Amino acid sequence: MSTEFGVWVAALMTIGLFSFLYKDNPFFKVCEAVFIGSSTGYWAVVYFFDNLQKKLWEGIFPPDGAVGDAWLWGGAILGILMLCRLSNKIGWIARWPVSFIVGATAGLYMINYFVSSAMMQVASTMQSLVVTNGGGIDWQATIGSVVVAVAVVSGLIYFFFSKEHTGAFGGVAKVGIWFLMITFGASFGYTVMSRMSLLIGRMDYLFGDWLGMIR
Amino acid sequence: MVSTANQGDRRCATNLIRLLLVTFAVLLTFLHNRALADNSAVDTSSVVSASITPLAPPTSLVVSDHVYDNAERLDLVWVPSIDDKLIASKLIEYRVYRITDSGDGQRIAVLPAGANSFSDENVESGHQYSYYITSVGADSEFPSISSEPIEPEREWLNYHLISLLLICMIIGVAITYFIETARRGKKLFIRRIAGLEAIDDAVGRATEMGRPILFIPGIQDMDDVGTVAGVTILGRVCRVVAEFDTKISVPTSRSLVMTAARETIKTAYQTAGRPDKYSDDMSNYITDEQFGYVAAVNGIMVREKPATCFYMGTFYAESLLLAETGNSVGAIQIAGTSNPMQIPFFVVACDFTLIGEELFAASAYLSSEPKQLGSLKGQDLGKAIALTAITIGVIAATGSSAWHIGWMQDILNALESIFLTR
Amino acid sequence: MRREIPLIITTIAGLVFAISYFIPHMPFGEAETIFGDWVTIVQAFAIWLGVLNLLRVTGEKIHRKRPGWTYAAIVIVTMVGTIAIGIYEGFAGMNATPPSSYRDAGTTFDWIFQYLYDPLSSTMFAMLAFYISSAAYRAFRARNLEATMLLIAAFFMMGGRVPLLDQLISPFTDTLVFSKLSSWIMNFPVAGGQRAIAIGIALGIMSSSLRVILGIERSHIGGGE
Amino acid sequence: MMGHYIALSLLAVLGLGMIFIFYLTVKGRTIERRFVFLYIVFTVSLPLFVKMKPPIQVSPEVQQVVETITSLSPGAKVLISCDFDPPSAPELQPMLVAFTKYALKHDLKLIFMGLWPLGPSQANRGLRLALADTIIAAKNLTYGVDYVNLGFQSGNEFVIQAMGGSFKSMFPQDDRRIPYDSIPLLNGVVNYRQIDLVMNFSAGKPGTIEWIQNAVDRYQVKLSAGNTAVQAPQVYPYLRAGQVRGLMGGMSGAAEFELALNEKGKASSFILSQMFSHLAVMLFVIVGNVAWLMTRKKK
Repeated sequence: MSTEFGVWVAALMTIGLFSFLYKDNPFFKVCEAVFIGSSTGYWAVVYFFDNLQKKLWEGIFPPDGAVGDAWLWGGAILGILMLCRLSNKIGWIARWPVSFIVGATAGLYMINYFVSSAMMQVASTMQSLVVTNGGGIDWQATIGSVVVAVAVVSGLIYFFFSKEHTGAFGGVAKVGIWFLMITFGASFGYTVMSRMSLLIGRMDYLFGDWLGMIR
Repeated sequence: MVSTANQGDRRCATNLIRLLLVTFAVLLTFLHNRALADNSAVDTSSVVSASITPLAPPTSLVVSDHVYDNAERLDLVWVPSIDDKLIASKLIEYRVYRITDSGDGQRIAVLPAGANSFSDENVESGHQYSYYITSVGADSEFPSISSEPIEPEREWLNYHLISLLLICMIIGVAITYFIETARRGKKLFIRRIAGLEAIDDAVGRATEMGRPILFIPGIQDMDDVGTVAGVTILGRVCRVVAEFDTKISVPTSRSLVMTAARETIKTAYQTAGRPDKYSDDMSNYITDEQFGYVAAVNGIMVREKPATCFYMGTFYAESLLLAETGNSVGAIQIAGTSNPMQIPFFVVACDFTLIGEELFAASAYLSSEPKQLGSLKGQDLGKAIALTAITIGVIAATGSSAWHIGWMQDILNALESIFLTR
Repeated sequence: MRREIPLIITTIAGLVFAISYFIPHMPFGEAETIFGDWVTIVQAFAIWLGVLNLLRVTGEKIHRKRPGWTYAAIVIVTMVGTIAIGIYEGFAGMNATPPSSYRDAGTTFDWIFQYLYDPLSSTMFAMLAFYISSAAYRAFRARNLEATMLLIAAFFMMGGRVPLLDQLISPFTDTLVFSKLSSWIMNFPVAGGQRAIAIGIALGIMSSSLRVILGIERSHIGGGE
Repeated sequence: MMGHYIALSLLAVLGLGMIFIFYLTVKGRTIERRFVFLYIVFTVSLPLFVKMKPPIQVSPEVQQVVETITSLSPGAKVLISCDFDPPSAPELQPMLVAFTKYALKHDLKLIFMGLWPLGPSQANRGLRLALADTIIAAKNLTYGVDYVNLGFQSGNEFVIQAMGGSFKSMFPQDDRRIPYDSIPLLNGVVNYRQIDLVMNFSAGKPGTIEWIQNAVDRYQVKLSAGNTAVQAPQVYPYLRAGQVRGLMGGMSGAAEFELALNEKGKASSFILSQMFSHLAVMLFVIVGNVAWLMTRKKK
C-alpha cells in the first residue's frame, strides 16, 4: 500500500467520482467541484505563462532589452476586447475578437482542409484496380483496391443530394450505406477499446499504485 | 502545372534568361580573371603547397532566385572547371559552400564531377546568401569566387498551386451562385431523405399513447451549423406537434439555443393556426455543463417517459447516455448528427438516424432556406467533380498499369498533376 | 456599425489566411504570421475570460446562497488556489538559477496536476467505459439491416484488434486470421468509407467557411440577415 | 503455464456470471445497470493480476512506424508533439515512453512540444521514466543537448502553420525559459526543414489530422503518429495516401509497438484486461439482442 499522501488523495478522488455510478452523493459532488476548480486553474496558469507571459509580454518587452515586436499589440488589444464580454453594457465589443477568430479559422480551414481531405484523397484514390506482381495478378491487393474505389464512389453517391435514389443510382447508394456502416462499426469497436483503456488505467492505479497489489 | 504547353513556354523563357546571364557572367569572370592576372594578385593557388596538383576552380557561378515559390529555393549554375574531363580527370567532385548573412562558409552539398547546377532548397527569406564552389582533387580543394549575396524572394503566385486555386474558385463560385439563385426564388431540387417520413409517424404515436415528445438540439451553441440544422428540424416537428396537439419539451444546454427554440416553436404553432396552445415552458435552459445537462435530461426521461425522442444537432460523449436512457423507457428514437464518431451509437440505439450530411440536407429540405440550399448544391457540384475525377482516374490507372496503354497514362498524369498539390 | 465592423474583420482575417496559401509574397505571408500570433493570444485571453466568468457565476451562487453553494465555494477555493500557486511558482522559477518551470517535478503545481487534475479527469472519461457496457446490454440492437452490419463490423474489430478471437481458434490454426482481417477492414473498406466522409466534410467546411468570409453566414455575430 | 490456468479459471468465473445474466434477461428480468457496472469492474481488474505474455503480432501499420523510426541515423532530429492529456494517457503514454527510450538509446535528438496545455507535462513524465532506464542513465544525457522540451503554445493548428516559418516565433523560450537561441540542440533548427521526423501522439483535435493538413501537405514534413483508438479510424485514409507514415492505434497499437521495439511497458501488461473487457462487451451485445429477439417473437 502506498505511503505517499498524494497517491491517497488521487485514489480517494477516483473512488469519489466512481461513486456516482451507484448513486449521486455529496462525496461525488465535492470531487466534481475540485475537478472543475483545479482544471480551470491549471489551464489558466498554463496559458498565462506559455502564452501571455512568454509570447506576448516578452515579445513586446524582450528581457534582453532588444526592440520588441510592435505587431503583438494588435493581439493584446483584441484579447482585452474579448474580456469586455464580462460587461453587459459593452459586451457587444467582444464580437470583434470573436469575428477575428471565426474569420481566421474559416480562412485557414477553407484551403488546408480542402487540400488534405479532398484533393489529396481524390488523388490517392486514382489507383489501378488490377494490381500485378511479377507476372501474375496479385489478387489480394486487387480486391483491396477495388474495395477502396467502390467504397469511395458509392459513399460519395450516398451523400449526393441532387438526384433521387432510384434505379442503378439508388443501387450504388445502397452499397454506399453498407460501406458507411462498416466504417461506423469499426470506429464503434475502436471507441470501446479506447474507453476500456481508460478504465484499465484507473484500475491499475487503484490496485497497483495505491494498494500495491499489482507489481 | 495546369497545361504542359504553358509550362514549357515558361521553362524555355527562364532557360533563355539563364543562358544570357551565364554568357554575361562568363565574360565578366574572364575580364575579372584577366585583371587579377595582370595585378598578379594573391590568389588561392598561392596557399597551396607545390607538392599537390593544382586544379582550376569552376567559374561563372551565378545564383538566381527560383521563380514562383515561397522563398524557399535558390538555383545555382556554373561553368565546370577546365580540369573536369571525361577521361582521366584529376577532379573528383565539386563541393558547394554557402555563406549565410556574411558568416562562415558551410558545406551544403557534394556533387560528382561534371555537375554544373544545383538547387539549394534550404533557404529562408530575410537572409542574404552567397555561395562558392570548390574543385576537389585527390588531395586538394580550390574554391571559386563567391557569388554576389542574394535574398530569396516570396513570389506573387505559388505557381504549382494554380490548379488548386482553380478548383476552389469553381466550387466557391458555384456555391455563391446557387445561394443567389435560391434567394431569387428558384426552386432547387433535393432528394427525399429517408428518416423524414418517420417524423410524422413518431409524433402520431406519441399522440396515441398520450405521452410527450422530447427534442434535444445537441449541446453546442447557435454558432454551430449542426445546432442550426437541429433547430430548423425542430420547426418542422413542431408543426406536426401543433396539429396533433401533443406535448413537447425541448431542454437546451445553451441559453441562446433556448431563445432560438422558443422562437421556432412559436412560429410553428402560429403556422399551424394554434398560437393559443404555445407556451414558453416548452423550451428551457438547463446548464452549459456537459454531464450536468445529460443528468438533467435523463431525469426528465425517466420521470416523463416520452413516447418519442429526437436528437438533432451536434453531440459528443453524451449521445450514448441519452440514447441508452431513451431506449430503456421504451421511446421511439430518431437521431441526426454530423459528428462521425457519435453516429455509430445513434445507429444501434435509435430507430432512425440521419447520417452526417443528411442532417444538413434534411434541414435545407425542410426550411428551403437559400443559404442552406445553395451550399448543399455547391457541395454536390464538388462531389460530382470528385466522382468524375476518381472514375476517370481509376480507369486510366487500370488501363495504363494493367494493359500499358500510353494515352491512359497521360490522362492519369494530367489528373494527378491537378489533384496532387505537393 | 456594430454589425459592419465585425463583418469586415471576419472577411479580412479569412481572406489573409486563404490568399496567403497561394500568394506568399508581401504582404500576405507577413500578415499571416502576424494574424497567427494574434489568434494564439486571443485564445489565451479567452481562457482567462472563462476563469473570470466562472468566478462571477459561482460567486453569485454563493452570495445568493443558492442550492449547492457550498460546492461552488469549493470550486472557487481550488481554482484560486491552483492559480495562485502556479503563478507564484512560475515567477519564482523564472528568477532561480538555473531557471526552472512551474511544470517541473517537485513543484506544488506539479503535485496538483499529478494527484488532483490527472486522476479526476481520467476518471471522468473512464466512467464512459461503464456506460458503453450498459448500453451494449440494454440499447444496442440489430434493429435493421444497417444496424446489423454496423454491429458485425464492430464485432470483428473488437475481437480482432486484441488477440481474442485468434486465441479462440488457436487450437486449430496458428495464423492470426482475425487480427489480419481487422487490419484489412481498416485498410480497405474503412479507409474508403472514411475517405468518402472526409471529402464530404471538406466540401462542407469549404462552403461554410466561404459563407463566413463572404458575410453570408452571420450567426457568430448575433445572426440575422 | 501457471498464468494460463489462472486466466482460464478467471474466464470460467466471468463466464458463469454472464450465463446468469443471460438467464435473467431471457426470463424478462433485465438486470439493473449497477450490476453491469460491477461485472465490468471485475472483468477489467481481475486480469491485471495475471501475468501472461499476450500472443500479439505487430500489424503492418505499426510496423511502418517502427521502420520509419529505425531508418533514422544517430543525431537525427525528431520533433515530438504530445497532443494529449491525462485521460488518454493509458493509451498514448506507453507509446511515448517506448519511443523515447528507443530514441535516446539510439542517439536521436528529441525536441518535445505540445499543442495541448497538458502535453508538455506528459512529455516530462515520459522523459523521467526513460531517463531512469539503466542504459540511458549510463549515457549521461544533458538537457538542451540531447533533448529539449519547448512547452505548450496556444493556437492549435495556427501553431503548426506558423512553425513552418519559424519554430522560434512560436517558442521564443523553452519550457525552462531558456531562450531559443541559447539551446545547443536547436542551433540551426529554423523550421521543419531541419527536422528529420515529426512524431505525433494525438488524442483528438488538434492532432494528427491537423499536423497532416498544416505541416505534411504544406511543408512536406515526414510524420508518424500514435492515436487513441477513438481517433485512429479517421486517420486511416491519410495512412493509405501516404500522408502519414505508420499509425499506432490505441492500447493494442501501443502493445505492438512495445513488442516491435522490444521495450516492454505498461501496454503489454494491460492487453489481457483489454481482451476480457472486449469479450464482455461483445457478450453483452449478444445477450441483449438474443433476449430482445425472443421477446419480440413472443409478441
